[in-house]
Amino acid sequence: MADEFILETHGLTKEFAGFFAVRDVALKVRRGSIHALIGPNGAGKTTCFNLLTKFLRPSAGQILYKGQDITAMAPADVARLGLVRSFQISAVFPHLTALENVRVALQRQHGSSFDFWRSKSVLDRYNGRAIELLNDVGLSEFANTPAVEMPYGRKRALEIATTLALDPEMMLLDEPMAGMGHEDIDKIAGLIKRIAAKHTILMVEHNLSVVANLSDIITVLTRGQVLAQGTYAELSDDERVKEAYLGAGHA
Amino acid sequence: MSALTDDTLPVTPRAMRDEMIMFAAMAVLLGLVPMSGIYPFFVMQALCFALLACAFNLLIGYGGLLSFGHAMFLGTAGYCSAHALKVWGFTPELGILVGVAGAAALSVVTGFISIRRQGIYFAMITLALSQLLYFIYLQAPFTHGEDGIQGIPQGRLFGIFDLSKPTVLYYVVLAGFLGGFLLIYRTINSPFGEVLKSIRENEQRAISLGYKTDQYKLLAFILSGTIAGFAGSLKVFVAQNASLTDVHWTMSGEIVLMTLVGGLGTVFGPVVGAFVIIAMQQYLAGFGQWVTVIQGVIFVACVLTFRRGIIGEIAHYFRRSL
Amino acid sequence: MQALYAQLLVGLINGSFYALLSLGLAVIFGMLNIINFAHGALYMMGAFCAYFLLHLTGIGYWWALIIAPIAVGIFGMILERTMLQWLAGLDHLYGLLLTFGIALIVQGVFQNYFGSSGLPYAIPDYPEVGGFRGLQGGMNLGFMFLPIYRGWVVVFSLVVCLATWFLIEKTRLGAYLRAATENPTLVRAFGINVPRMITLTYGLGVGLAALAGVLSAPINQVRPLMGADLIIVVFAVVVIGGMGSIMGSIITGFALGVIEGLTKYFYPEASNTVVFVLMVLVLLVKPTGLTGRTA
Amino acid sequence: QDKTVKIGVLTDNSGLYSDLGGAGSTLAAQMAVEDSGLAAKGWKIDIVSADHQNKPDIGTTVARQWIDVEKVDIFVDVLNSGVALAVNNLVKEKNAIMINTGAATSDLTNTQCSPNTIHWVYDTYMLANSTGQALVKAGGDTWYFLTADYAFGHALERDTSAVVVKSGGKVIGTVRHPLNSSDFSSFLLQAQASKAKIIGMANAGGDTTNTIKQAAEFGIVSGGQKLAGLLLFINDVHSLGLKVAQGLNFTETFYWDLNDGTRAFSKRFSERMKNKAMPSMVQAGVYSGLIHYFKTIDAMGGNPHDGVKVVAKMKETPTDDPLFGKGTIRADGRKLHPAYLFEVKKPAESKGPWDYYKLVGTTPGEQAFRPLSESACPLVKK
Amino acid sequence: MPDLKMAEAATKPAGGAEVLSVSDLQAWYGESHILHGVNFNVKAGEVVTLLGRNGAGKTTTLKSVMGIIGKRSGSIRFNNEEIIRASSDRIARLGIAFCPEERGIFASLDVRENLLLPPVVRSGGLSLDQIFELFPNLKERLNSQGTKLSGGEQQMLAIARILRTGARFLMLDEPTEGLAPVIIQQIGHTIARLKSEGFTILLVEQNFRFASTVADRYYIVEHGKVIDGFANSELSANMDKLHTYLGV
Ligand SMILES: Nc1ncnc2c1ncn2[C@@H]1O[C@H](COP(=O)(O)OP(=O)(O)OP(=O)(O)O)[C@@H](O)[C@H]1O
Ligand SMILES: Nc1ncnc2c1ncn2[C@@H]1O[C@H](COP(=O)(O)OP(=O)(O)OP(=O)(O)O)[C@@H](O)[C@H]1O
Ligand SMILES: [Mg+2]
Ligand SMILES: [Mg+2]
Repeated sequence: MADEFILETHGLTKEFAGFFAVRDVALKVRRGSIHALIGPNGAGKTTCFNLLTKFLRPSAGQILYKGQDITAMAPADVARLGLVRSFQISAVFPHLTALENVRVALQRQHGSSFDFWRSKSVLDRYNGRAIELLNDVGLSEFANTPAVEMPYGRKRALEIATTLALDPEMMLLDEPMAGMGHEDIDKIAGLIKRIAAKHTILMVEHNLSVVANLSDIITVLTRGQVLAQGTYAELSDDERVKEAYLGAGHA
Repeated sequence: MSALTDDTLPVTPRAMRDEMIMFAAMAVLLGLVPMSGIYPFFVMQALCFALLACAFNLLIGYGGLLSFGHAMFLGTAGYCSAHALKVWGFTPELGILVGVAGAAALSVVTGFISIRRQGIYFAMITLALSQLLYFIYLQAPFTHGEDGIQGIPQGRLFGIFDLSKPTVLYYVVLAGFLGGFLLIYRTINSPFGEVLKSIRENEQRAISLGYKTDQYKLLAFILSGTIAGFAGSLKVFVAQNASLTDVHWTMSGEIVLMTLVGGLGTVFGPVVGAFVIIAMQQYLAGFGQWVTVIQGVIFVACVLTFRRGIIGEIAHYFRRSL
Repeated sequence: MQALYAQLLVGLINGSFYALLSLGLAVIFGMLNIINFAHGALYMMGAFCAYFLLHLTGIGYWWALIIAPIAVGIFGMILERTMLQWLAGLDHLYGLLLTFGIALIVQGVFQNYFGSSGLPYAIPDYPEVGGFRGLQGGMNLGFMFLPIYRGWVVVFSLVVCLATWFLIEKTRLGAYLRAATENPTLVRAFGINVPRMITLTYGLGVGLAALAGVLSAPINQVRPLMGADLIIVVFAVVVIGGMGSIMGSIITGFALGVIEGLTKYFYPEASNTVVFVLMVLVLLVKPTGLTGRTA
Repeated sequence: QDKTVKIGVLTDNSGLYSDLGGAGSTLAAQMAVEDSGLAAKGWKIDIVSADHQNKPDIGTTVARQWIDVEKVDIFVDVLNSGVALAVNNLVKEKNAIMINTGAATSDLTNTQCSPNTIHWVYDTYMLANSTGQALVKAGGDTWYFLTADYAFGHALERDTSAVVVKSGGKVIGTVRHPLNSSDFSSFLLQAQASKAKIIGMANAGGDTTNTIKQAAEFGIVSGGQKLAGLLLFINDVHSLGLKVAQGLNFTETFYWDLNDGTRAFSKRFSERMKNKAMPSMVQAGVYSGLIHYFKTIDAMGGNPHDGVKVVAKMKETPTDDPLFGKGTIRADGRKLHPAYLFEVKKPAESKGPWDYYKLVGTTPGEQAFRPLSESACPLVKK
Repeated sequence: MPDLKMAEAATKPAGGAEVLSVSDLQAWYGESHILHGVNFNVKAGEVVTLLGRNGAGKTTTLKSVMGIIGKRSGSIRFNNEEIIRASSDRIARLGIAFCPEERGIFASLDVRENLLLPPVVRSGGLSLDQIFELFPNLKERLNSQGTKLSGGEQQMLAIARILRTGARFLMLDEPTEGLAPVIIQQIGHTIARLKSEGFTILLVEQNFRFASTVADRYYIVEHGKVIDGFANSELSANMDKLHTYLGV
């Protein structure tokens, strides 16, 4: 069981002052798959992410990651177990260069982060790997640009590079393509596909062509609850999904 | 806290070389003071405050945490050292050790209370803690209230250096300052410093990368408090007294002023700022009543016209980080 | 037991000063994002203003209650227009440092001209109504002798506090102000003259400080440093109440007065520290203060 | 012969005590130089002055620099006990002189006494002694203390209680308030409830003036209780106004309207002051102390740079000046002169600004200050 | 610039007076020069869309019109009034409303306060009921803190609040970002309806497919300049060019 599904939730519920943002969600993410979480706005997708990465505390339910109960863990610990997220609103370290952004993540993995008596030139040995990662997301030319000066789409790419630097077993991507131009979307989509060879990915995305192209399996959430689950082909015929998410005119 | 750091430039290898040259120049210049006819006690006092301001700067400039109560470390270490030297008759090195240990212990406790608070709350809670401590010291018998601990013996450091000789004392203080300064410099440019900067920039993101940010901030706070305490212990040998003024909140304000004048988040700014402010206090002392007004004007002018501080402005002009 | 009632009442009176002062601070912080370190100095200016009105022009207490806040408020607006304005969008720190500098200047100048020991200001003795000469004298409540003036202070500041709360929380003004704190550019792009609104609000906050100054002139010496130490306590009140929360500071102000009063009775040595201890405790439990909005 | 001396006026120019000393102390020093007539005898006398901001470390740094670089021979004023004790140590180490006219702590001539220091005007022991004794004698035999909760307040309270008890009175209670409280009503209510005849204020500065003001408001004095200030200056009365301050009792060693000598000096002084203020006892002390110093160095003929020697000489010579009259300096460095208990006039009794005091009693110098027999000063041979 | 001339020729008025005309607009962020002479116009009742790669300067153009870019030069005429020097509050009161790409929801205000924040500058805006009909989510979450809304709900709120003000000229910066397909369709309907009621709309979009359902005309922005423009009717003829410009 634990081998097949890297992440499972049982009865996951989050209530905000009487409002159920997530209600009784049972999610099973297969190891090595790209799992998409879609649903209308306010369905509870981001809240789910927040629950899984412990940025929010569930009101009820249980989360199992690699068979281990992580329901009561702290966010940093979850990240250390290899379950890492990106944010819906782009999150970079604005005044660090792209290279340094990635290096911060690499550094965490390799310890020595508390060493205040050593020169940071010890970090230079991560430069090679960092540049590799930047190349992967097409940011090599930005290596020495402070993140704040990069265009929006590039910041998203940088965020993915930083997440990848942790070499997580499982990545949660919250709308990785939002706000990106077409070229970037293609680039990132290709990237995600490549990553998926070695990692499990749970992804929220509204861009349907991306969802269609990438995802192995899709869970549709509405009003905090699971409405349906299946492949893109299965779901695009589902009347309920059409009504709740895809809209009437969807071909 | 991003607005604070808009002007800091990423440190490049060239910047590090510049800084090493600056440091060497500073060390040589300061080393020459006793031969120059400049009054050494003035420089000694300035050095103590410079180290204090550097310690403060470590927290605000690189950790994004504004402590408005840093005087508590200065004063606590001062009282501990003074008491150890005068009442227990400790040797200077042990006296310093007691002071630094006192400040370190205090920084662990206060850091634990304050570190989880953000931004302005952090400033306020440190201010409140230092004020709490001020009232405790005001009433505690061993501090002798507003009279302070007076006439502290200077003694011989390691049994060799006679600290009552101004020149010897000067070099000891200078060595202490340079040591502290290098430690801070190294901290800023260490793997730890990098993490600290990233936490300042985006704490949520740092957490999601698996950093327990509170621990990093706490370590920065303890380092800063301990080094500030070291400055306080050194100061005891210079001033030969320990008094309430060192724990009063106006002292915390002065620390901020020094750092601001020199340049927040610059390596050498706090040093320059401390010298400027201490010189002003000494030389304006003759201006009598206008001292506070002049200090106020400097605050205002600094914030309004050269927010980057002296060193910050220079660095910005040359597009270097100093 | 009777003594205890007296202490409670006296605490409430002090609380009204805390409430008024922290209210002004909360307005300025919550709406403009400035930690107004000059608040104590402006409070002092209010008291001095009352003194000047009386001794230079013969204008008495009742008019001073209106004129002084307006005059000091205008002074505040000039400060805002000429200095604070330029700090919009910068870190809190700069506002705090600038106003700290302003406080030093104002207090220094007053000290140069008026010395440090202060000036006298009497409790008003007019109008004569019934058996009362203005607000002078007192009445015996059985458990204590209550000076009329103290009673007046409580009632008046309560009214002012509630009126301010209403203005800010129950009218559109408050929403504009809060939004402008977060993103002034956008609010301006909605068609609201943000700079003018901010200036007026700072004037309001400062006016409240000055009002507290006038109120305190008859019971405290009018001294240049009268606000310097008070300000730290008031900061603590605002923090406990939750920075920027209007009602929070009002309630905390009054409550702190009472708690301090009780401490003065049971363990007077700690009456200066109790507020800070309280603040540490509150922040440990509730990081954003009692009623603060999340940061 | 070296006939140059430099005087350092180290005072609080900007803080809480700047009215007491401050610019007025510098003026008093200038007047002393002018009146000494030493310039005509070939002496060159300079005055430097500085603000110690009530901070001991600033005080010592300035003082050290004055001695090392500016060659200052003698320090005057040095208000604030903390600063005074710090400078006291330094002056001893460097063999300079301090004539302290501003600090209250009686330690300067007790445990911390020094062959280089003379304590001129007043100290806590004297204040407690004079005020306590006189008031008990006048029938104020039950006391309640309102004490500032720090070393200075405790010392005042302790000394005064001792005197009260010794004179046959009784202390029926004490309440300790924190330093720099702005509100005293709670404490006053407790004092009022105690029904003591005298409420002794063992505090200083703004604490005292606010206590007095609020006591008037709570009808304490009109209710029959008396307020006794243990450390009050004429500037405080001036700032309170007679309406509030009337009926207060306290001790000073100088008042401008004591006699022709004091009046003549004070008139000249106040004309030269920015705000036309009359001299405080601290400022008067600066003048008086320097006059005595000038007389001594003139008698020595020159080379006045050995502090211990000059001070020893000063102690040998009896003092006499128009402000404090005839007096002596004891071996422990204590200057002796009479202490006066004053009562503040009612508004109707006052003839104008600064006409504030009625003299109620005088204690001769020998009885007012701590007797040598009780002294812990090592300079006193027993 | 032969391209541009062609573009202008191609976009000669299809009717209606010019509401907005921008010529030689230059803009700077601090030291960096972002817009290098932008030229375009919008006529009454039109929906005009700016297309372009990330970082081309689309948002900067809108912000310049709104008067919230520190340094700008050139000419921006709104209803024949020069507004290049005007302050943004004045521009807003002339009847221009702006929905920023980062949404600008206020954390310290609840949803209701956010919605009611922009003052009504003119009558004729949507009523609250109409707004709730459009975005039912908002009605449910009225008392929630503004930034506690989901990303998409925030986008809805940002659009909704400017519809209330009665401004007749709307500038929407990537209004569909982060919205579910159902909602995007709704927004498309809304834009169509607003247009039919005489609103004029300047749109910035990445989602070309969406833009093509609502726009009358397009301009292509690249490196801080408008390099091309054509009407919706000419779309199919220009598909190749679009490919090279945008990589669609
Ligand atoms: N902290 C909170 N307090 C109150 N309500 C919240 C909170 N966080 C989220 N919500 C509510 O919970 C619901 C789900 O929000 P969530 O952010 O998970 O949606 P989403 O599925 O990610 O939507 P979108 O696609 O628009 O990003 C929303 O209606 C939102 O208003
Ligand atoms: N605050 C800023 N400071 C400096 N440069 C900026 C700033 N904001 C944007 N820029 C730069 O200005 C250029 C134009 O940005 P703008 O936001 O107008 O692009 P855009 O066309 O809207 O792109 P997107 O599709 O990503 O939203 C970019 O190169 C960007 O890096
Ligand atoms: Mg979401
Ligand atoms: Mg954009």
